[in-house]
Amino acid sequence: MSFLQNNIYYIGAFGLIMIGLLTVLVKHNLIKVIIGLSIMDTGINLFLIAIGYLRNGTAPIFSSPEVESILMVDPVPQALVLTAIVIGVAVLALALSLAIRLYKHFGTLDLHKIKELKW
Amino acid sequence: MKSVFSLILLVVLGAGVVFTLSSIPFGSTSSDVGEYYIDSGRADTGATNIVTSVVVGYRAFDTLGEVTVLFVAAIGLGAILAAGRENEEKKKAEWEPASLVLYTGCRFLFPLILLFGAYVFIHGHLTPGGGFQGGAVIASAFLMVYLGCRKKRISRTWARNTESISGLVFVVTGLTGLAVGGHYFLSNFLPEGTLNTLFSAGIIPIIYIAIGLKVGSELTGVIDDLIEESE
Amino acid sequence: MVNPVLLIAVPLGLAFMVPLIDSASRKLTRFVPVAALLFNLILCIRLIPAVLENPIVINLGGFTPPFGINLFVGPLGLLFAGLISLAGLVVSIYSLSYIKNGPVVKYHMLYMLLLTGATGVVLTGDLFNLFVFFEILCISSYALVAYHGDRAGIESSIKYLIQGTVGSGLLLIGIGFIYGIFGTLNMADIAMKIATVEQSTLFVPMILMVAGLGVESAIFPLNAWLPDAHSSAPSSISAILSGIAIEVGLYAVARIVFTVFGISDIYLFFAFLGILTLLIGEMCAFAQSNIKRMLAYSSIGQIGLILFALALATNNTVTGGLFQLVNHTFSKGLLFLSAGYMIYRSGSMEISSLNGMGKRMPLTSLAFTVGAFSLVGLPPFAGFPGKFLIVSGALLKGEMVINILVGLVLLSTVIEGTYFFRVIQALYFKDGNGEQRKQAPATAVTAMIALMILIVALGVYPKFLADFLSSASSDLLDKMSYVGSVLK
Amino acid sequence: MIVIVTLVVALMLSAAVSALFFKDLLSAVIASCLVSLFASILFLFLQAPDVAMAEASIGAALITAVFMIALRRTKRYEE
Amino acid sequence: MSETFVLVLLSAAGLGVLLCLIRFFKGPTAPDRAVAVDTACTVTTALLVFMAYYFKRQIYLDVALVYAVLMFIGVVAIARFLERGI
Amino acid sequence: MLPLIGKIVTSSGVVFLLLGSLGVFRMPDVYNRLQAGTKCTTLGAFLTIVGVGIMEPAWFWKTLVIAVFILITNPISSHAIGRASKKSGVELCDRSVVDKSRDFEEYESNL
Repeated sequence: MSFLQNNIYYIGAFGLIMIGLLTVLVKHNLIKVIIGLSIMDTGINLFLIAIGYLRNGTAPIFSSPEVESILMVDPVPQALVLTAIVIGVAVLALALSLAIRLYKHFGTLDLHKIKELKW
Repeated sequence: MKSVFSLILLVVLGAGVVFTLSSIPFGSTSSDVGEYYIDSGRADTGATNIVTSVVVGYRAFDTLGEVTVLFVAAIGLGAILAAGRENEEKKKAEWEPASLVLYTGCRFLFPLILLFGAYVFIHGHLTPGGGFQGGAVIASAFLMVYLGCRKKRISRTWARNTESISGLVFVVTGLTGLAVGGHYFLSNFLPEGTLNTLFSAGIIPIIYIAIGLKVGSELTGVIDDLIEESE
Repeated sequence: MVNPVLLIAVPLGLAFMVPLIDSASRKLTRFVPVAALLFNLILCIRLIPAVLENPIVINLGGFTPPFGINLFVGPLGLLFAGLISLAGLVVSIYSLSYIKNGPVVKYHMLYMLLLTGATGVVLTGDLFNLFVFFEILCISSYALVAYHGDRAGIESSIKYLIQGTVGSGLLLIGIGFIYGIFGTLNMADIAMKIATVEQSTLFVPMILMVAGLGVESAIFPLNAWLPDAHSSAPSSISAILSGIAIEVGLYAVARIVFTVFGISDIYLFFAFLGILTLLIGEMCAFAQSNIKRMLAYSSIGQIGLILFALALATNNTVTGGLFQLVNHTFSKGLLFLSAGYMIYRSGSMEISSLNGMGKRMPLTSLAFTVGAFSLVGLPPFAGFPGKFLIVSGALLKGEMVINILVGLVLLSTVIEGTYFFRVIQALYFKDGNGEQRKQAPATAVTAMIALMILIVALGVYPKFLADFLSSASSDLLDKMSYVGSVLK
Repeated sequence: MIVIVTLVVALMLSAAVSALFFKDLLSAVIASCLVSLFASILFLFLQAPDVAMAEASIGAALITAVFMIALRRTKRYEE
Repeated sequence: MSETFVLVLLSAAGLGVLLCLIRFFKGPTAPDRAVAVDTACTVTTALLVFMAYYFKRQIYLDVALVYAVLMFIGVVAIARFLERGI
Repeated sequence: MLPLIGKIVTSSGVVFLLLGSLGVFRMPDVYNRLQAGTKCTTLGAFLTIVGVGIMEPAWFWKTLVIAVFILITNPISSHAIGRASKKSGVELCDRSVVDKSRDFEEYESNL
């Protein structure tokens, strides 16, 4: 139980990162690859937030007087993740627009069938 | 072959990660920087939401960069979808109109969601939420209009002008800080006001409103570009 | 004194303003990047004396580091910022006439934002801020590679995007580890605290960050995207990607490895990596028949050479490496720009189709020749002092391994000379069809002449730049003064 | 509490794995939407309401819609 | 007392989400999965309100509100895709 | 007094939520699942959320807003899914006795 208590968020975060990376490396459908990238992004965000967590802490918002005395979690990773989420959605939208163009040109989304350029 | 190779790569990466994570115990370390922000964030910036004071106060430059990232992605998406469009045959895609229930529901909910989005970013320095979340909610409201009644479209020039004006407000606020606020870019030159009231925290609400409008109009533009692609 | 933050803020503000300008006057938008980059260039020149005296540290928002973000404008950062504005200005003048079709306004905005992102990367003193500006650089280059919307462009842009996104994900994981270990994101603060933790824990974060940045800077195992992307982008963008983007990636790698981590045990590893990148790049370039792919592989090789020079970490070699970097920006830019018009005129990218170009487009061919000679390192041009400094500095170290590596560098120079000579032979000594002379447009000619003058001037008066570069190299290598000037 | 967190993490990971295996790309997209849904619950458990909000609004609704539009323009089934 | 009460209710809601998720994995058609996600989202909104109660922070209710609003839009997007509406 | 009422309301709401999820799990075809998943969970979510508002009176108005939102949006979204699954050609299960939509189509084609 204490193992879970210490590591469950890290397991979740790196599980997502690994699954995302595996999708990117193994699958050759472009939409699948983009889904993998978005899963990986989510995992990274979870990891960053888990780093900033303090046990028995509360959200760093002084909304009412009774929270003054409670421990608060680290606000920096939360600020970083807000930025990272928006960057993720930006990349994703660009990737999907490229996928649409790719399908128009090649009629397929299979990356193995697209061999206009030799590697 | 390739999958075996990638599995090996992932295992190596995982082992390294586990090794490094053992030196970062979960839930017990607290950083000096974070503690400083919690202790003096309210005094420095006047926002009760410390995350906001980090996002738009201490690390406002990151936020400027981030807004730019979204801007770049929106322009890039427009450029990619527009490139070579003129020399392609137009294909009229058929689509099913929405049912009456959905149409009425969307029309009813649209102003409510818009209002809620505005609430989220105006109260960014007091409650959770802020420019990005509010902007995303606003973009979702427009997305819902597209889902419910496709014929209704927002005017592109209007969206583009909102986008660029709100971006300019951000940069000009920063430059004003450079000019009057003790020679620091993005410094908080307005009075901080009383804590926990709507009109407090100096430039933070201004910047958050600008971010909210910018993110909202950019994401709306992205969705609009993508939907327009088939017509 | 002018504030260096204007280097980033003014182009950003102008970029945000472009839609408004566009609705007022459509013709004016093309000149916005020229104006912004001219402004940046003037600002950089004005900053030189102050920076040579003391590095300028700007605290953004008035919060002292490590609590706020700071910009660090040392000689190295200023060198890169000046290089970006100079090369960017030249290429933006070139693209006034080169880019005619497609969404032109969006091209100019993306182009300007790419250079702004690059400027941000070289000036910032905060790890996460570096990541954000890096993303601006990457995303705008993904979009610009696919600018023409042709099959090759879209495909290479997809490849680039997937690899780049995975790379920036790895970079972000590395930054997360660094924050978890040190509790700060300020580079100077991390550099100061680096001795307080065990070095073995730093290994994985460093590998992750270098791998993430290595995708953009095309270090050997991570450079599969580069030949495709650089060869299928518009030529002006290829010039910028080869001349600026990968150099900025290399700057970020160097800054993190030298200044932030500063673990000297692994420098030799980077030297090996550099030589490997160099050899693979040059050999692949030798095998190409497509001129833009050849130039792209040659960029990989040059990056390897610069990485090797930086990894030796003596004042001489780093100065030589930076000299070679400046030379590479100018000459590779010149090569791509001249190749762009030759391809435009002949309608094909094959080297054989350039036969007899020396008579049809004399000035463009001359520009190509100058760029090729300078890149190989022939004496009157800017490539010579850089390579000379690298080789002599490496030999001065007097270690057996490094001597062998230097031998490989010389071998690769020979390979490089061979394939460039093949193109020059095709340009001047083979007869082609169609003898009518038709020159490139005036703006393109202006850009190419400006670059040629710069290359020759640097080759004739290397001292002019070398002094500045040696202070830049001490900026890179002297960790303690970096920490001291940020955390006063 | 730890039981619930473990449950959510397990569901999130299984949703991610199923996104890897579905041949129907629509189902894969719904699975990735579920992943960010559970991630935003975890963000709330980790006391990050701002991030939970951003993940819910951007990760779940907008990204799903953008994926849907892209799927409409391309092909629904992976061959 | 209060703590165990909330925990029991949280576990019950968690069980509900688990049941929906099993339906999601079993399928068999895409609309089945959409239904499962829709139900799971409604249950999750209730769960988020509980969590606000558990942590005793009123501000967390905003998250539940955003969740309720945006899940609706996500599910409608999926439905419109199925009926070829976008 | 108020906390006790709140607890009772909340518990009954959670029971409805659980039953709704069970219905989604057990029912034979999409339309039945939709039925269970919408009706039960709408009531369940409404009761739970308002119940929390009763337990903490200061939160009442905000919880009411959330609950009303769910009350409005849930039927619309399930209607959309139902229509979509009909349009995308998902058949009713073989034990169903009435299909008003097919009857309507026949009626329209006979006109």
